[in-house]
Amino acid sequence: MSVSVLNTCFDAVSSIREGSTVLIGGFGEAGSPVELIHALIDHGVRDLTVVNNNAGNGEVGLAALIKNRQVRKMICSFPKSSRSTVFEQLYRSGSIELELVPQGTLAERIRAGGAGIPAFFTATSIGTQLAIGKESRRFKDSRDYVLEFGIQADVALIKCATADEKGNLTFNKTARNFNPIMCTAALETIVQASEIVKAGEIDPECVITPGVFVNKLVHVPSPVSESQLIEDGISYP
Amino acid sequence: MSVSVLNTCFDAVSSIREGSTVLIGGFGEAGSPVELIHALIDHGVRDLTVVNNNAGNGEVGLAALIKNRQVRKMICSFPKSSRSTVFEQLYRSGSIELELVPQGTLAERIRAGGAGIPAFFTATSIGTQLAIGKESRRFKDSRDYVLEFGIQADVALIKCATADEKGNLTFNKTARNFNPIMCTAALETIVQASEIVKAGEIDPECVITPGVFVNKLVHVPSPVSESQLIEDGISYP
Amino acid sequence: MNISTVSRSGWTREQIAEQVAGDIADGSYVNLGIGMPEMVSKFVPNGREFIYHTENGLLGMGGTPKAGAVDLDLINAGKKPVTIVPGASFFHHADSFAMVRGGHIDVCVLGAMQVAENGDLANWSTGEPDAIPAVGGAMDLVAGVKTVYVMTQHVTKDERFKLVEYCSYPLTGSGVVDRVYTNLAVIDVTDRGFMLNRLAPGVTYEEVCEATGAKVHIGKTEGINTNA
Amino acid sequence: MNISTVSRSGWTREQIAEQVAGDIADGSYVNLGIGMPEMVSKFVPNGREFIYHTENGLLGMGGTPKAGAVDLDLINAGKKPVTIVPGASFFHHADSFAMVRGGHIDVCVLGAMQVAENGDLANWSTGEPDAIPAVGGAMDLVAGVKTVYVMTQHVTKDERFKLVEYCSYPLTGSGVVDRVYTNLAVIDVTDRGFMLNRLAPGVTYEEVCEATGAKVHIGKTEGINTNA
Repeated sequence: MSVSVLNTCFDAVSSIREGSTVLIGGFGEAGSPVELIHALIDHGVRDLTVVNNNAGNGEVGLAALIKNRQVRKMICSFPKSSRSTVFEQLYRSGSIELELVPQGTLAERIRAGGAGIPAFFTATSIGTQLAIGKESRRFKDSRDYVLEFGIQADVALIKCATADEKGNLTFNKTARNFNPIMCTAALETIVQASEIVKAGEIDPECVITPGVFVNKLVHVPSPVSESQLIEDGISYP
Repeated sequence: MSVSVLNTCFDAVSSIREGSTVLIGGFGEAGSPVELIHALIDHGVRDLTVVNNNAGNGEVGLAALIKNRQVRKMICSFPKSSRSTVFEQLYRSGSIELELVPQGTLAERIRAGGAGIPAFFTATSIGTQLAIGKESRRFKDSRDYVLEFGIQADVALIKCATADEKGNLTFNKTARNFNPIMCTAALETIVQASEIVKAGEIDPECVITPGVFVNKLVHVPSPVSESQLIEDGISYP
Repeated sequence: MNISTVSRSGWTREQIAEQVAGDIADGSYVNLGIGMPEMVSKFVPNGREFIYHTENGLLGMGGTPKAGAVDLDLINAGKKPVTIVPGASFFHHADSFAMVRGGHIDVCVLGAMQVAENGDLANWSTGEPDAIPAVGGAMDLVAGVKTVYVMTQHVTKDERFKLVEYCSYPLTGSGVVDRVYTNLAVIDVTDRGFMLNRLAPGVTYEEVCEATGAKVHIGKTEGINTNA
Repeated sequence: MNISTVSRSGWTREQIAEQVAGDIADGSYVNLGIGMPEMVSKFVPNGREFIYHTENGLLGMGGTPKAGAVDLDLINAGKKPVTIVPGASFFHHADSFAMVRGGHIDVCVLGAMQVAENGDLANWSTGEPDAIPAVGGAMDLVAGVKTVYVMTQHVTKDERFKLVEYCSYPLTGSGVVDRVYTNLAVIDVTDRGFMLNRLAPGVTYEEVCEATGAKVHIGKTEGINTNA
């Protein structure tokens, strides 16, 4: 169904329910939908499973969501940060679960979830702790591969550079990262766009995320920078 | 290794060996690398396995390659054409093999081959003739899925609109089709480009195929149209 | 009416297309099969907009180009020239079928050789030994698209059943069809089997039963003869 | 020289980086791990060009931006600001790791905690019970990149072996390392185990053996003491 444009981030995230699995775009702060995450903190819903490459910085954005005890479980590849101890403390006290996934496997699992692929084989992690308990198989190239499962989520929170009224998206440089694949793998994809333009203003050859993957758009014209908030000593809320 | 720019299509395809598996881009005539295929006919190498969505039109391009008896086996989704009987006649006489693959499974198998995924599960073809003899499994959504294998080829023949000196490619409209994924799934990717520009002249946000997937480039400034050749009554060679 | 007149009764092809279009919600992402299903785009109700997907890498497909404006690089899955609408996007084949397989396309409309009462669809091969097998994207569409509509004449030209208990032709998908639109009626595929949804003007339930190779149930809609 | 002086012997970190860079062919697609491997880009031999891949979606990565030209949306896998070179391209994470997993990146250079003589690599976790596990893209890189180089001091700061018979730390990958560059030597990982490729100036084969927790073979290059 076609995209709807909402007035506020709070309106956009208010449909998110307790216990949801939430994909959150970004790699570190690049491409992180900080305003949507803060709206999710205002919304207050708990018991979330969050998928992100990392586990947040400082006490803003994803780290603030974790600090606010809304996250039951993180699925990520690198939950350490030089700028945050929020996840670390909760993890050490057994207050948050962690599913550690190699970064490329995480990306492919999300892509598979969006593409209707329930499972696939990959050589990544074979022979390591992260393959323990997983099905593996030797293929005709005589290499061993482990079976990994697609990730499908209830919601995706996405930050993009430009959206058009049809939900087509473009991203800025390496802020693209996990955002386009996460758009595909959620039942509801919520996007904060720095700019919203009319249909047809994005070159059809240069659309990164076609509108079919987007459900809600919010215009956030001057998104905050996580590192600037941290430097300013801000914690959310 | 970085891309090399060759003077002629013949030079570009001359490394292709007997018995190779060759991915040929295009969907019908859109995006079909006709000049490279004709060079492959001039080259004359036989016993090829060719992967393409179709099996050629008229007696030019892929149909001419088949007519020239260079193709032992076609892997495709739709080998029928209103404008060609070349494949049909050879198939009926048992002179060419066919592996019929649903179009989306074909695309995903090529993408998997390029992405280091040896095999994946898909619901497509479950319950049909095309799933007979294939491993299947029920996943937690209670649906059945069939195991399909990645396709890796020796060579890909690709047509693009614009290439830069680093091998970055863009395509024209629906002539994109199978070309970008085929670039990823071959040991050697050979590209005919209507235009070759300097590095940096393609917007890095709009590159469709990054140069890492391209080995050889040939400038073919005014590529022929298959349908025009057919209308003109031309058959190759 | 007996079965020999069935193929000339009820809705015209255009009217069938109109029935289909009327059942598709505003803003839907729609994939129209080659042939008769393409007519659906001519009957989009006022105030609604469908966004058309074509498997060969385009979302936001428009109509046929004017003479002289044909671009051989801008075609649909039937390899016919098309145009784009504002907000269109191009993508490669794997991304295109990720949309299909991943359940992102709302509705597809396909033709059929046979539809069985359990939703099995046969529309790609007669299974004859000398036929050239060619499946295209049909198996991907029926496996992946959320709602699968079939649009067909109720019986074959030589007056054989197309709506049957079991398909005799090779399947395109198993249990995949949601609703069948024919010249005689609109028929839902339910857990109970075929269920009459509505009748074409001048066609009776009994006539539909006679022209159908399986039982046609009437459920909550019993007695409804929506010759609207 | 005994093991306590080994960590101060031979090549400097920069000189190790120079050895690595000298072994990478012109035109290679290269992924440099965070930390010491990043220095490799400072020592590209004249006349050669490497094209740098960073896992977070960029091919054609350039150096550090000038002060004032930092773009927080243009970073590398270590989340540090970078630039692009002409011919760069951006792509999403799944496409980026398709490049890695699919064997399209020629060389990656990684740090190590331990390398075993069978090519096992441990570089992501000490396995201590209270450690926060964090793997990033290391397992994908060693599984997918054609040639895996390790760059490391020959022994740990507290003078324990890093080149060993078996890794005691959790593995990043099994049998994945092709060559190890240390301050003392360049050592190939072969079917026979560690094989001396070349020695740092002033370092002897015996000293390398003493500082290595597994046998270091000398093959065809026996007697070679390439203190060049």
